Amino acid sequence: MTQDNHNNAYKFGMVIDLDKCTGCGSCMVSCMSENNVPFKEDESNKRDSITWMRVYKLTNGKSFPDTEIAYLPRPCQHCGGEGDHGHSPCVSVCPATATDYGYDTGIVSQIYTRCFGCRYCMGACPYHARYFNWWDPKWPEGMEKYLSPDVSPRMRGIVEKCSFCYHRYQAARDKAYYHGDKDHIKEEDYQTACTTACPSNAITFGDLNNPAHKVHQIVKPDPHPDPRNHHVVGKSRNPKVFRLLERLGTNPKVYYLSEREWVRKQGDHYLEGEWDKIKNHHGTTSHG
Amino acid sequence: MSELENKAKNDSTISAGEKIAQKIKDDKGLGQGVILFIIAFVVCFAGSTLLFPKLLYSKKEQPFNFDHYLHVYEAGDCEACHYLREDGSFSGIPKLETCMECHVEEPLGVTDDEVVFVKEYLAKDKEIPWHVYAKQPDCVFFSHAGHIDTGARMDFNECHGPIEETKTSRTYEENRITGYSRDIWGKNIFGIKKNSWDRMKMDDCAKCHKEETGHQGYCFQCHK
Amino acid sequence: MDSALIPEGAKRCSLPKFSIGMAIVGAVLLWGVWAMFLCWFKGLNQTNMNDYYGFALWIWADLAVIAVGGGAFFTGMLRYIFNIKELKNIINFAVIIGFICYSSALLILAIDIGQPLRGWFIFWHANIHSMLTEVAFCLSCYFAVLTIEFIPNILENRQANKVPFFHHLAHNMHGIMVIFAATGAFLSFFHQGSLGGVAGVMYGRPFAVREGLLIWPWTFFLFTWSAAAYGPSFTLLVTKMTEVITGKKLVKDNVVHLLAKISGWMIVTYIIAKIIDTIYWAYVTAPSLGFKLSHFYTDNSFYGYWILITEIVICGIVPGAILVIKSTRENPTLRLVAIILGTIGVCLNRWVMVLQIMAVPVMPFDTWALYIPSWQEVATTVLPVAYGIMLIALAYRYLPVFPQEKELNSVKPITESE
Amino acid sequence: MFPFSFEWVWDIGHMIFFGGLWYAVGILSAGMIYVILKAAWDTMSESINNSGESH
Repeated sequence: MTQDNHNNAYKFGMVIDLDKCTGCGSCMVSCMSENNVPFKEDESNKRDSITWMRVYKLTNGKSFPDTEIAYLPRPCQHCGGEGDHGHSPCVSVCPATATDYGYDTGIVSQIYTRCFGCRYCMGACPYHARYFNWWDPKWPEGMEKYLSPDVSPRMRGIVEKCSFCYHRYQAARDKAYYHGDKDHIKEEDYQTACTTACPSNAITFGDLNNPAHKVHQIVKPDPHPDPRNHHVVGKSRNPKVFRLLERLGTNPKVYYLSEREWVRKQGDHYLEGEWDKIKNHHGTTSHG
Repeated sequence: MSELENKAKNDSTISAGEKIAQKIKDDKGLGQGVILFIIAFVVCFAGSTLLFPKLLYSKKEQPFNFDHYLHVYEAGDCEACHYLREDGSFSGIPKLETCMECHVEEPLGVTDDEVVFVKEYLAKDKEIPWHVYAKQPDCVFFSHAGHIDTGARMDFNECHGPIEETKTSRTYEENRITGYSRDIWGKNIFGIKKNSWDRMKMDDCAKCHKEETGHQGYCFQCHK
Repeated sequence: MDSALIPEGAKRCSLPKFSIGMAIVGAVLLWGVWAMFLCWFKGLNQTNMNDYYGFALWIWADLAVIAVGGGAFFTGMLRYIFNIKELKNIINFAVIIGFICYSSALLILAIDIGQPLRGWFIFWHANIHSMLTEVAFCLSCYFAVLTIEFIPNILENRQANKVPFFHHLAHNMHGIMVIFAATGAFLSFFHQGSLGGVAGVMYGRPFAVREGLLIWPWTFFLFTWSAAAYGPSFTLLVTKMTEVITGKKLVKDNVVHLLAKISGWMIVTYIIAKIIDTIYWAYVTAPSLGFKLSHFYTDNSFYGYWILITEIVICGIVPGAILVIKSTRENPTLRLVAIILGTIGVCLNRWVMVLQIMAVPVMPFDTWALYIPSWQEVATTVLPVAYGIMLIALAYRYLPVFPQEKELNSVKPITESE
Repeated sequence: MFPFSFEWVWDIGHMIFFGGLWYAVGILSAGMIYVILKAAWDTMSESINNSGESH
């Protein structure tokens, strides 16, 4: 990767349409099988089982007949950190450099052979996107043969998380090299497992920096810092699009889309009366 | 009363420092001590440089000998067997199918190795379990497409050495603790490198990346 | 039987009695060691930690022992750098307590990590931007300082001191102790602070995050300050406990009063800073992220406002006031109450800054996370306590820890002691 | 940790952090070496003096 590549780097991101999501869990299953996620003998305790992609259930809190439900799939948010400089909450705290921010892709890595399991990154991540291997990885007999050779299985005592199916990016880059255009990975050549598995097409994945990509067209990210909070960069100019806990300044690359106001309001915390002032505020310019 | 004490008594005007120097000089045991130290040092040094690698690495022979020199001559070039597929992935070591493109059910030569090949693998339609010298640990992603003609235009000798000139397959050595090929850590126990292909650790990759691209790379560039 | 080892002129209990006491504590120690090996060989699934609650009871113990172990560096600094002569009568004991605390802390860290054999990565592959890296480096170095400070005291053992080399070594080490103490103070300042920074830099966690100065959040300074304030209180508490158990007076009142006074003023200044920090966080930092204070303290069964009040008022303002006012400070009962409250206060602060952070939900649709430690966690947390008791007992029995002991106990024979 | 390790960069952060660290380690080890050598010296000169005076 050359230095000049830094300038026209990719910034891979995702937008999930929560109005299309049915909560079927296909994204979770496809993610687990794509990324060699091991099984636990007893999966009933969800607080120590590994789910890189996890679907949360949201309700509007009203009683019947006004009850409404929404499902929110949560992969690793691949935070750009305060000011989008790459100091993600987890990357900046890792004592052994087992996780870093790829300035060429915007993807937060996790190197299993380097991690020694201090779990500081898990404490720092507000999205609970990081998972610890409490047990030795185990698969039902014979199933090891079906593991993907492109994804390294993890050992006990280390942290793992969603990588935006980075091995698929590596494969796409190889293909681009073969066809002599290494700097332009096609949108269809790099799609995550959850994106391709979603039966209702709720997930869109691509390069947020590339106006030709669908994800850019939906999100319309504002490249300038939010004038009200300089830690926030890349706010969506689409009024229906929000990010989780945007005000913390973590600058996630996973966006959510919903027509429903109560769903959008659940993306962050608001003091009394704040939501009404904030809800109509989006990126600095309306044309994008 | 010892000899030392006598000396000290007789010559009480000299300083403490001179006395100690004298004490050391007079100590006949010192010579033996030095010799013992040197012997111990040599034993430990030889043990660590000669014995330790033997203990650390297990030796494995290839299923049968493979003559790269002959095959390059017969097949024309390396790409006949090791090539990039259209999706950019690397074919690696050829499967039996590729061998059979030439070895059509009958031997082409008369060597013992070819007999093994035909009887044990070709006749039984069984893949040959080669030990891969250059195999990287499981956590490593290596892109051939990014390094050869399609990418950085490196010569494969730079990493694999002059393998096309070899007529025999050398013994494969495996690290008993990690299970990695010895080619990764390098032959020299002190890590001294004479050729670019002597060693293939992360630092070696990073050094070249730094020189060629100005950046040693983010983790995911080479890890999976 | 072992009278040749016991400091000259000191009365100690009989060896069988001592051995029985040690055996009882040793049994507890072995229980902890067993749990420790379970964690090492079977992994952290032996604990009740989970992905929501990734820090265990023992991490709180780790932070707490480091905080109360702060007495060693602060007393050392006052004794050797500011040259407060009276403190030489308690410095040995402060160093031993510090040594116990820091060796325990390192042991706990070795149990806590998921891949203990890779523990050296934190040094070798250090990410200098992580507060934890700074903690690891300074903690290890400061432990070396404490060992260096402890060695002369060991060498002053009656038999060891007969060896001329040891005698000279102890003497020479005393001679340049000011250099070691200064280095120790420097290292302590940073690692106590970095432990505070560990929480303060987690900007994804509004309960923990603090604004600050340059790269250091305010918690950095608050942790250093609180360790220096409450550490001497803990030193006094352990001294008092030792005095009760041995049935002897070991340190003169003027020394105790001096250290209590210093601790008191440090607590008062600290608690003022802590109150300002809490108010700023509650009314500026958290609301700017959309959080009300009540978000952190209601809607759960354990973490209520009581914890904030206990930490700041009952275990902060109260002990501070008692130790600052001369009449209450010199009242033994009130002083004891103050140093007990102070020790609880700093331990509670560490609990809040490491475990409550894990419990508070951040995503609006998320839930509180509470956990109950498994017996393995309890055992490994008790382990350092048992180890500490044994080491103090051994040190007290065989080393001249308290220079004033002989003088204070020469008149009348004292009751048997451990 | 060392200038030859993968993570090392010659920037101000590394220089301050490891500068402080190696400075502290240097003082501690130099202090200990000095003290041990001085104790050895004292022991030797004392034993020589004592043996001289004992007769």
